[in-house]
Amino acid sequence: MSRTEFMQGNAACAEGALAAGCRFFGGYPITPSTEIAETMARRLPKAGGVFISMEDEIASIAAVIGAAWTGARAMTATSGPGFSLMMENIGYAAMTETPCVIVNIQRGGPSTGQPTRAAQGDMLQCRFGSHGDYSTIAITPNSVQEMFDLTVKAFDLADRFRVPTFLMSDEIVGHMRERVTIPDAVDIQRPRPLAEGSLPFAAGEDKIPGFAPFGSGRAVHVTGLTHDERGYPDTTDPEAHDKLVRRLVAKVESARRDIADYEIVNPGAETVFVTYGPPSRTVEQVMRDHPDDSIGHLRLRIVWPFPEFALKEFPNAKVFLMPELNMGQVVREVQRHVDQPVVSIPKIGGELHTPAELVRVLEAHR
Amino acid sequence: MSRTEFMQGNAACAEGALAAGCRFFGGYPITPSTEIAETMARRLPKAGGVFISMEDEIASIAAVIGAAWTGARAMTATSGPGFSLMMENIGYAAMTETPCVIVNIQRGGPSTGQPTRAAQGDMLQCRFGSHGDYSTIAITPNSVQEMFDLTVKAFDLADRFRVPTFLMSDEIVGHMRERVTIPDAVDIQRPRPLAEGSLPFAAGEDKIPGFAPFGSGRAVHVTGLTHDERGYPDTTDPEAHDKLVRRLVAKVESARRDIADYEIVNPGAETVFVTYGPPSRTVEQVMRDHPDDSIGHLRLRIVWPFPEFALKEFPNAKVFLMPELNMGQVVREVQRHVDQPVVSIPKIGGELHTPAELVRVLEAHR
Amino acid sequence: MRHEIRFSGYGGQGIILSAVILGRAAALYDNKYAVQTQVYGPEARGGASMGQVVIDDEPILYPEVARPDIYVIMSQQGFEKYGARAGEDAVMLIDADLVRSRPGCRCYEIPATSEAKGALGREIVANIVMIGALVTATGVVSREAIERAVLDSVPKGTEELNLKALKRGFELGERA
Amino acid sequence: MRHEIRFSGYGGQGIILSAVILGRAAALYDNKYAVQTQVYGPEARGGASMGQVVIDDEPILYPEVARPDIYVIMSQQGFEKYGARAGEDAVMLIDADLVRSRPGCRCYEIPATSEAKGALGREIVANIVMIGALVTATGVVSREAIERAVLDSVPKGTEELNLKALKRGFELGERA
Amino acid sequence: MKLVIDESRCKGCNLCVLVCPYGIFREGTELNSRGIVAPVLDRPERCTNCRLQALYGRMLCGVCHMICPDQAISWVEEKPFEPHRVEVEF
Amino acid sequence: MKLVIDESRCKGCNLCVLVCPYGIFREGTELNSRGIVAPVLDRPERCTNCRLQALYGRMLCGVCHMICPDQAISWVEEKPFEPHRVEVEF
Amino acid sequence: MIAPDWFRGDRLPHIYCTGCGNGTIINCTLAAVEEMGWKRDETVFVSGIGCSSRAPGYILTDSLHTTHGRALAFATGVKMARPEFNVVVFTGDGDLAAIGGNHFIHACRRNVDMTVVCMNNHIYGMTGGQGSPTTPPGAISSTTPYGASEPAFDLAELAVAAGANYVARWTSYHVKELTKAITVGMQTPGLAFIEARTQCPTNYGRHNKLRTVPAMIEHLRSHAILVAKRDRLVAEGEPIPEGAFTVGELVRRNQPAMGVRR
Amino acid sequence: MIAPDWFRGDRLPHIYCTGCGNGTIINCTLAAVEEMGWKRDETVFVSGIGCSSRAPGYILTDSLHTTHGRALAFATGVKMARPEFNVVVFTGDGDLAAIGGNHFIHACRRNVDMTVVCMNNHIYGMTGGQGSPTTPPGAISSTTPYGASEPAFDLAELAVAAGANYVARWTSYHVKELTKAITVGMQTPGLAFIEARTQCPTNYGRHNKLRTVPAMIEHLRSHAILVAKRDRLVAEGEPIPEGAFTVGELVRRNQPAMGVRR
Ligand SMILES: Cc1ncc(C[n+]2csc(CCOP(=O)(O)OP(=O)(O)O)c2C)c(N)n1
Ligand SMILES: Cc1ncc(C[n+]2csc(CCOP(=O)(O)OP(=O)(O)O)c2C)c(N)n1
Ligand code: SF4
Ligand code: SF4
Ligand code: SF4
Ligand code: SF4
Repeated sequence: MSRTEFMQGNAACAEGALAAGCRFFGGYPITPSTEIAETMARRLPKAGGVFISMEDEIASIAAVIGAAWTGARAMTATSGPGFSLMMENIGYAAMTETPCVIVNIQRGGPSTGQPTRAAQGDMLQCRFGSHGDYSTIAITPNSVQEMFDLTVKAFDLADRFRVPTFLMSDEIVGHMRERVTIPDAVDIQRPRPLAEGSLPFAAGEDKIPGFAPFGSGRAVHVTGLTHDERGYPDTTDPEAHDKLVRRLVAKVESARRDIADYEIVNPGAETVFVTYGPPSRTVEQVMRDHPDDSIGHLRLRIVWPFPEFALKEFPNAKVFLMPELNMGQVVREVQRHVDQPVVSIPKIGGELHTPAELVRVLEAHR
Repeated sequence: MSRTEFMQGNAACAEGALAAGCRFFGGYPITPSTEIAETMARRLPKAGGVFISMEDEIASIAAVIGAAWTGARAMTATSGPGFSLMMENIGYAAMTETPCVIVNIQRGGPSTGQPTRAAQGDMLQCRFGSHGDYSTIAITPNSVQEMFDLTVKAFDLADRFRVPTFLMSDEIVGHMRERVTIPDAVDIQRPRPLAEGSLPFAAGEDKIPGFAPFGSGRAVHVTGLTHDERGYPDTTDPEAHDKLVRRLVAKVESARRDIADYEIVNPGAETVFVTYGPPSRTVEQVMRDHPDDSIGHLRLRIVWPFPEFALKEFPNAKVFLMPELNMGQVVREVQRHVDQPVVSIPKIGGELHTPAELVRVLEAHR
Repeated sequence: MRHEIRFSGYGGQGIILSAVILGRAAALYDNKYAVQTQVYGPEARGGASMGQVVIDDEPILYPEVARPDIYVIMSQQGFEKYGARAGEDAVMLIDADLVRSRPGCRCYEIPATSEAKGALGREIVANIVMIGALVTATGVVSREAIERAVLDSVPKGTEELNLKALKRGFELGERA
Repeated sequence: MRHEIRFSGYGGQGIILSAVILGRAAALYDNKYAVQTQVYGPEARGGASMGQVVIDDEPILYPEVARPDIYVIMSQQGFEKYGARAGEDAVMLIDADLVRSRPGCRCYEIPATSEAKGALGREIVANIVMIGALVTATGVVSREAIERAVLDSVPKGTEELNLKALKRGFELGERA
Repeated sequence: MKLVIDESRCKGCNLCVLVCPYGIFREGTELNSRGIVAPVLDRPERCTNCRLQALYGRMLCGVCHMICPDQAISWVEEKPFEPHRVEVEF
Repeated sequence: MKLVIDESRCKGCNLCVLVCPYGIFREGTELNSRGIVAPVLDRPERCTNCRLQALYGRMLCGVCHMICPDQAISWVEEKPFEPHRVEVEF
Repeated sequence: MIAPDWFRGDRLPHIYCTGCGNGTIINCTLAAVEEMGWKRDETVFVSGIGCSSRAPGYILTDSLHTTHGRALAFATGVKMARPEFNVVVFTGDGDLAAIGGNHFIHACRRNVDMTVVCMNNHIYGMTGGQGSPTTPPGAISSTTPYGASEPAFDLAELAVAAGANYVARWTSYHVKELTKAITVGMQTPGLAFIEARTQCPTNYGRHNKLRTVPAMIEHLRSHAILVAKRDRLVAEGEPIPEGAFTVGELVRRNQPAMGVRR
Repeated sequence: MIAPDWFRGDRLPHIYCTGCGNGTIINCTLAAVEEMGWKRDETVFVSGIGCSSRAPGYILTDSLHTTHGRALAFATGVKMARPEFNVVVFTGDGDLAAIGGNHFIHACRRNVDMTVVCMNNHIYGMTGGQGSPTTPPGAISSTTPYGASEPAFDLAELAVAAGANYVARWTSYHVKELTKAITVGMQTPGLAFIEARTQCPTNYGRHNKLRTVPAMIEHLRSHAILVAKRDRLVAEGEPIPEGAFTVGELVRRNQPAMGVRR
């Protein structure tokens, strides 16, 4: 069974978290993400969970990581300025392989910028914003239904790969209301438990260690310092660092195909749009209004790790067009991977590209 | 006249700042950058400046920006974790066009990682680490002398372009001692003053507004919100945002050639190393030990804005080799701009690539 | 058929709620698709508040409102900011007592606030009167759908009052 | 000719200072090039401290020490951590009283600490004795250069003592 | 001196009505062109500042001016309300 | 019971020497294999915990154990120092 | 009368809601500035983010509207670099005591010679009314739908413990007392912290049975008791009235301070 | 005797310098834990970054060594998510009161039921001896080469003002009193803050005329005066001895607390 609601994207995100079994939310309000916290504040206590309003975003993600180590599914939600403040502890979560979900309802930046307008300006930040090398997962919903579905998925990926996982939404999707179907229950995949006799940071072939949350009797030491498989600091041995960090990166990057989630329309096309988040809807509109097999669309639901192989699914592509609500961010990744011309179609200020705008670009590029 | 010293890189950085007229340092200690603060603590009071030990890195950069708006040349220095914490206010400095210098003596990340070992793991963070779109300048010295010279240069660029400017050094260069020549005086270029009758955030052709520090009687309002040329918030008009942020990006990116600082060896080469920071010294060693015109070297002293045109100065290049002390960061930028194969030679753990390692790579790629 | 409906008025009139109710009616009870959006931020505070709904028989892809074809305007400031540039082929419902200006397009004057204050006795339901009028004047959703959506959305204990307001709106809209 | 010199001992012996003095001598007073580096971090605390210098007639490009050709070892732990794997063609100066082990390479035993404690009366100058011995035993920098570098680096008022220690080191190194 | 309410700033909070010790303001009833109901000057002649500022050469009372969150209340030089028209009714 | 100093942990700070009310420790003089000068047990027979812990069934005194920053001091079950050999000299 | 040339007239009316107390506190602060005779060119207003923090944008001096919570750190840079400037910080309870708490206690500790005026409305106003660290236990907000369960800070007490030289508390009702307190704070070398409790009708009052602006003002008036009275009650063993808070000067002292004009 | 199985034996000796007081404070804390009879599987040690913050790495329980200054925020997550855990935080003066000051006051305000032991050595030890917010005015450090000029925090007083239910201060010399205070803190619902002043011979003592470890311990011993004595001196109008600091229990109270075991 399921129920159907007319709901805001942010509320759907909160519902998705609750459905996924999230039982801890630590947050600090910021436009345009606040409704997620507000919904959690209302709903979590009744679901036997904990909502806590932390003193800032640094504390929010810290509390979330702490809660995650008790075995709880835990989440926070924020927007640009708060996301920037989380950068240090995001690196800590990556280094300590803490499964948790961080929602960023993107708004116009840099700085305080445009608090109430949409953007996709934090897409490279969520990939490279903390110091050092690491890899995580970033998901980009384009509808209220996906705010629900992909939040659920975010928790599963976070648990499975033991990485902080980002739901990179934006003011448009976060604030719009649409119909959403909420199932009575969703399947949940928790992290693989740490096997008897295994070390807490030793990994097998999949490069992902088993998880022994606090209270399991395994006396796990968790540190953001470079550590060995026991979890003990080893900060001067180049090999220890190399081994650890390469594994952390590889566990995500080598699972790219497994993690990938995208849609392909017209694989034979010569002109190919590449999108994620709400600009995908404008492209879909254009393609509905102007049906044409020579126009293709690769729509990413997961941007990081970047599924470069998906670009190869358009063997006839002559040009890639990439509308983004920023000055051209993920387009940089596309440019690395294809030999064809890649056209960035940046738009900032808070509004989606209109269908007419994209039609004009289309005409200019074929 | 000038004096010659045998000095640590970090000390040379501090000396460079003092020579450039830096009169405000706000910082928080962190290995391996601390000697910069310690030198400033000893030297600034005698130079009539202010050293202040702030409560954390967020406060450090905040105080630096505050001081910069009084017209002082101001600087802070940190390493990865502290740099991550500065991300929000770095965006603020970019948005408010505050001239200031931020030194990052890079160490092994992610997270607390390897506090005492070198890395170049924050090169993408310094480009993309704050939310939203912006552009700044990042300088990468490879010797103690350059720690002095390029710190001076950092202040000039910061003032000229009114951007936060990064000196992206690392534990190797920061902690090594070498001979350094310190001139008695260096030329200083302060920001162009705000012309009578001009608005404080209106720019001419060069896209850089004149500067009216506090106390100039111009009643300047400085805000990180999207603002108009008067500096007043205008947060909902898409055009206001588009105009402002495009200018902020363009004032740096369109001056790429002007800002660029690189060295080219053997432009006719087929195999071309691209480096910045200390790996350039290993490449130079290899080239000295194995003189060969078919091996070229592009050594960047300024990585951001990225001088993609410099790659074109190797018309015969068949392959680009890029050793970095990270998992492959700036190499992504190179890959965007050339059609030839680009080989990333990542090394993490704290040690430089040895000449022998690079020779092996060289042999494998030609 | 894609409809783009824009509501505007001042804070406290329930402008956003009106938009949500309309979207809800379409999406949950009329088997249509709907996307509701609104204006946020300090600018939306003292001044005019604004909410919009796109309604379509097909899934709504491009979700933004480009050119509303239906307006519901409940304050002079709302008119100036969000109604004055209405296209000629649009339809506008206006709370006659609160808006002095009139648009270039077809315009229905609905005395919603005075009806609410007067016959219904509670100014707060003026927006429901407007919604009722909107439904009968434009047929953008069905009466049944809007009734259910109103009932979903109003505080317990006020159902009857709101239904009465809605019905009064239906009448005003029919007559318009 | 490139020389790579490694110093090790325990904290408080002035190991790092020794490396700095040597580098300074080469770079400022011998018209050579020098790069000095050291080990940092908590691990360097209780245990063995270590500093290194590369000296060359040409500008030093690759700055790291790959395979030291000269070692100055002043503690057993220092030997174990940083001296035990010395190449056969290296030279090692050892403070005979503090290091029990002996390397596979050529080795000079310098009684620096007992000299410092005894004849010189201040244990603290043992490192300067070692530097003196190093200079005469290996000729890696000139006597004049090291003298000036020592004078630059020691606290006011201790110049004479340090020079005495250095000279004593010269003698011990010559004899070695 | 004459007290004026700048209707382009007043938002109609009625704090001036609340705090004026002389009761010179009354809540308004009419929507102005900005859609706001500004208070009206009911008995302006009682305003001590209007009357006596010129005499004392400094601001008197002025609590409405201080509390007005919208910087809408000020005094302009003008023909003063005639002192003899004041009826003091404490 | 017998007090032992674990020489693989002791760093030679001599805090035990400082705080022991019975003066059982003395500063050492010899460098051990770790390059550390550990204190020596000068008059171990005075240690009240050694003597009386078994009797009272709980830890007595123990300040050296508590203050030892390096967790180097502990007691092992062993032939106790014979009580009759103790000379109490307060 | 506050000279109109202290305002950026072209920015008025400001964005504050009808009846918001922030505008009143700006008035009191500017009246104090006039009292001090400070020059416009030597006076800098600094703030973070929040409704309250928009204040400098309406004042015609150099003004620094910074990031959320960081005003005091920015202001420290301004003041330490140019001690001859008069630095006034406007902040809110969220900006100062939630995200900005660390800068708050450190600025008080350093006792940097500046004036900090906190518009404490017990809520995050700008983001639409979530509970803040000063939301009274039991109060309803959008993140405390069942009543706030966390204890609240007494900001003035915290400033005293952290080391500020001058600490006082008043409300937006007490316009004269508040003006006076700010003036005395400005005269005292070192950090002056003035907590001004104020009404947020939009986001606090509505949900907490204070439906009108006058009701909120009345609440402030009636729950304020003078420090001296509180002390007397305590000394006499009398109970402090439910929900009362002290107003008046909490501390005025002359401990070492930083950034005092040379 | 502290049972050896509380230690990760394979990690000893720890990284602390010879004579560093941190090891002593670990002993006292574990003695208190044993006194409480807490189980290893239900006890979590949390810390930030610093020498002091390395402590959990030597204790054989689940342990969370986090980022600099954030220990209390992480610990809040642990404790709120699982109130049945016993949560103990080790921190330093830099970790707690410099970068971590905000989490400090907020944890005290929330009065989260956990035990916070601060090893206050008045310096940033790990990074080599820079001045911290508790460095006494006049003291020499690598960033205060001319003597510290900033006023210092009294951490315990700050904890009281911020709302902690239990606050005490002792030193690494007072091993029995410290153990007892930590135990009472653990027994008190709400946040227990225990400041343990301690010696950093490497980075503090050397530069401040306390050249030996015994000299530092002696300094701690001789400058500590009991709270009761201080109060008596104050009451009698007698001067407090120069450089003295109070030791003992500063507050024990029963205000509303969060995260108390259900
Ligand atoms: C880093 C960051 N986090 C969150 C926000 C969102 N935010 C803006 S203002 C505010 C709270 C303001 O509360 P307060 O300081 O009490 O001011 P008020 O609006 O009530 O006057 C918040 C949480 C932000 N702008 N930046
Ligand atoms: C964000 C960040 N800033 C700075 C540092 C560097 N750092 C590590 S420990 C430390 C200070 C530790 O002082 P304290 O907490 O007093 O502990 P101690 O070492 O004295 O025990 C600093 C500044 C860091 N690790 N992370
Ligand atoms: S106080 Fe000011 S804003 Fe309020 S009603 Fe009076 S004049 Fe208008
Ligand atoms: S207290 Fe411990 S570490 Fe110090 S000397 Fe005694 S046994 Fe050794
Ligand atoms: S939301 Fe509250 S604090 Fe903000 S302007 Fe409105 S009344 Fe004032
Ligand atoms: S540096 Fe200081 S605090 Fe750190 S281990 Fe050494 S003595 Fe202890």
